Amino acid sequence: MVDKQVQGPKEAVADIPDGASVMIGGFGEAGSPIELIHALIDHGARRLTVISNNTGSGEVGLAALLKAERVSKVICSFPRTANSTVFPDLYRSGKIELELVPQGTLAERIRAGGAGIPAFYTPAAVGTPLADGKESREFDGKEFLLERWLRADFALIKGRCADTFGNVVYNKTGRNFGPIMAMAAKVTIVQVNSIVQPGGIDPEVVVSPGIFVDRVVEVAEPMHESELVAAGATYP
Amino acid sequence: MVDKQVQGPKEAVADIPDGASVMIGGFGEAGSPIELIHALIDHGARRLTVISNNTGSGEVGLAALLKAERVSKVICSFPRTANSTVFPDLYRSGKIELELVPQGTLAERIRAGGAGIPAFYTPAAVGTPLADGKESREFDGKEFLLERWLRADFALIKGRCADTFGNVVYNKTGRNFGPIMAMAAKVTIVQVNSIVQPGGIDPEVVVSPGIFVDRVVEVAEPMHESELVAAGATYP
Amino acid sequence: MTIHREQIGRSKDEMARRLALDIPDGAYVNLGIGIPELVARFVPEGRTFVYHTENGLLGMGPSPENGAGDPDLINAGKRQVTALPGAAYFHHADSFAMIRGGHIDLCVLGAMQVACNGDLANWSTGEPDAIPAVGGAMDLVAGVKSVYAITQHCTKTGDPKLVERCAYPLTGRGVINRIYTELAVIDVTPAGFALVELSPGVDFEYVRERTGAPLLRR
Amino acid sequence: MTIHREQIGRSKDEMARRLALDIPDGAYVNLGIGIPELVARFVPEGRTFVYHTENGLLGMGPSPENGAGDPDLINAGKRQVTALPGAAYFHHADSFAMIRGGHIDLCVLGAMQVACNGDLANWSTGEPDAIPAVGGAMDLVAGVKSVYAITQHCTKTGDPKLVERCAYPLTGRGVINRIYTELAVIDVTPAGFALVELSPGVDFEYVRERTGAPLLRR
Repeated sequence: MVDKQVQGPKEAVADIPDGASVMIGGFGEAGSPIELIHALIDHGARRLTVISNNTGSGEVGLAALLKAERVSKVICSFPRTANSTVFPDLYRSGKIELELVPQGTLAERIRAGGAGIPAFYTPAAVGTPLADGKESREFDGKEFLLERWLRADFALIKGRCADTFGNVVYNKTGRNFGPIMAMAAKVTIVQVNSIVQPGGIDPEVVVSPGIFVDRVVEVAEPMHESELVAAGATYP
Repeated sequence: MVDKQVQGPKEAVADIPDGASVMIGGFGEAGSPIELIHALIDHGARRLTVISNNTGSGEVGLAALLKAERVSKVICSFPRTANSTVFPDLYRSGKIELELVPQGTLAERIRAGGAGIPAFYTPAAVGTPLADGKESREFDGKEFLLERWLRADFALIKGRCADTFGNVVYNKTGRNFGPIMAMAAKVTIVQVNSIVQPGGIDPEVVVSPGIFVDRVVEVAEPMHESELVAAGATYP
Repeated sequence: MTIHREQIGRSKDEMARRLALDIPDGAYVNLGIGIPELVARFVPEGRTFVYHTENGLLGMGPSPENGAGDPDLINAGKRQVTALPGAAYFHHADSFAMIRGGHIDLCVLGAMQVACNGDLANWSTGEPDAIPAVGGAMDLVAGVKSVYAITQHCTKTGDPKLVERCAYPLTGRGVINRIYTELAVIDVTPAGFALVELSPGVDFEYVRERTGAPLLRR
Repeated sequence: MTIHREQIGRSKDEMARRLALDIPDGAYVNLGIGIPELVARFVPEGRTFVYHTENGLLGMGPSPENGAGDPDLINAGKRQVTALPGAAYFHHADSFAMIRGGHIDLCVLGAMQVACNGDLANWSTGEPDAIPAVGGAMDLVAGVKSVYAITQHCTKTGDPKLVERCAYPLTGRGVINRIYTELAVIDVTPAGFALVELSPGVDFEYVRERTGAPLLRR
């Protein structure tokens, strides 16, 4: 009996301990698992390392998690938004550590973590300050940087539909980091608009095969970050 | 105007020169682009380097290409079949060079070629004869081998359906090496059962985005290698 | 908000239109955030460009009609867009495989500084209290076949953006092929900046004076 | 063709059935070609195993009814199979990401030799005129969480397959966790081979004599 469905966001994140590393899907609000993030705020785990492309906007979702001072380090490519001062304030006051990674290198490091590739070479960032302290090497007359895999204890992801085996499909550009984070985390938790029985998703169109997914939770009508921000919402 | 459709297999392979490196999709007969391979035999290019998981069965398709002595080197993981003596005979008589690569390393080297990753580390083959001459390195207390990307001049692939922009979907386990070879070749040629207009494939289910595909050719009713072999067929 | 200042040379729209003329039919194109986004408005007649956005879409179309957007369908600038017939969605590692693997034909980026050896600085002023944010720019310049910069010729304070050597932290070394400003189109060549074309009504000396490195007239 | 010889211990089917008892409910399992394939016939009641085949399918089912097969739906042994409800197809790089990335719980492989330090040889006799062919075995042993060997205890000529040190070229170093033969179930421990269980009607001395390295009785 394989059944990965859990009751709700609260149950889904209940065992995330203090100090855990957590990958959080999404690019801006697209694919951001806002209900799982809010459940993580309620849950209360602290000293988290968050791996995510951005740092959230307004004071909901990822920005709210930062605002609640649950995160000691962020690994991301773009921690600036027009709509949030949460990260900048924490960063300038020394309350949060930042590891800035070019977006493609971030994606490839996560994918490498999931694929069991401990290190790889990339041309991105050669000759820039982000190459400082990194090993470089020439192949075929061109310079590349050595980059290590990224893995995490948990991944929080948003999809469109899952079956109870954990097979997931996504919605449009909400896919972004979801499939690779699912591969790279020890425990992958996916919120979806609907959960179906095995057979309910065509095996040809599955994007994240169930082997990469540990828990699925139904959030039939997820909130939209941009609407919450426009309304001036805060969480909790 | 983007229209990647070409008239037939003959036109699709007409510019493959002597000495070209050619990735050929398929795992056994599943996904093997047999009509493209036969067109390549008719075309006559010689001294090819073929990158493919196997070496064909019987005396049709890939085995027929080898039998016609068009291939000087094969890079593959499993050049043995119950149903063919073509490769063994060529190999024992010194008429063909073999680079044997573990299947996962072969897949990852091809994917790396397509993804612009010149080299990566893998745990596969550590401590085996296939590690001879390879650089190794420890990460987190475990030993890994350095492997280089694989790229090719051409890829010959079989899919189920394509649109004229080159977006491709596959059939079941016929998918295998197709999507990664499409990424790793300068010119990717895909035979499909049917070609549709842009919009005819849901953007959520595209497996090989058109950017990886240069030519699509319709072969409405492709032959099945196992049936040809059972019937004792040979090509040409 | 309107800023009144003397308009010399091309407007931003005209710069974008001029750049679009240099894109061949069928090209796969990635547009950076800001002025580069304007290029999408000016597809020359008879050509099709396929727009890639690094957050996972090939075949990006214009902004949706009011109210028809989907918060899960956005571009790299996090604005809502549409998907054209023949589009495809994919995940971030596949998207940057397209970029790093050399599959994108052209990338158009904004610039803070471009050096005469093709170095680009466009992500950070390097000031100590700035929040560093790089996004996908370093991957784009490292992987895309041709990289064009589109930018005002000088900063708001009148300093040249085309320089001998970038003072700001680099995005990439020797990566820019061509620069489009309101004053001119300029190539980066092994010999340095080389004029391709002056904007209507602009003379060479005017451009040369505002360029921080020698400008060759071919 | 029938080979008549005295049957001591378990048949191949019984070996496969015994192995299946050790697989936990919900496990993701990859079965090698040959005897390992038999394991799929013996899923203990109340458990579900999800079978992975490295050529791109998770959720592999049994062989199709006569005539209902698809030449594009095969397993790693290139035999036609089916896909069960909840299955997924994927490409080869993703498939070996599952293997190398440690996502597969268990892999069952045949063996030519297993050494008491867990070394496995199962791909080549190393003879000069042999056609070398490795397939996915080296990736599987390097990446899968647990690797079980299922094999006859001795070769056809009576030589032990469980040895002090492999004479054949290795597939992987220190990779085998447990061995199932017709005579016994044996663990590979830091101290060497350790008996887990004798097959019905087989005594310890009989196994020990046919094992090429010390066998601990726990």
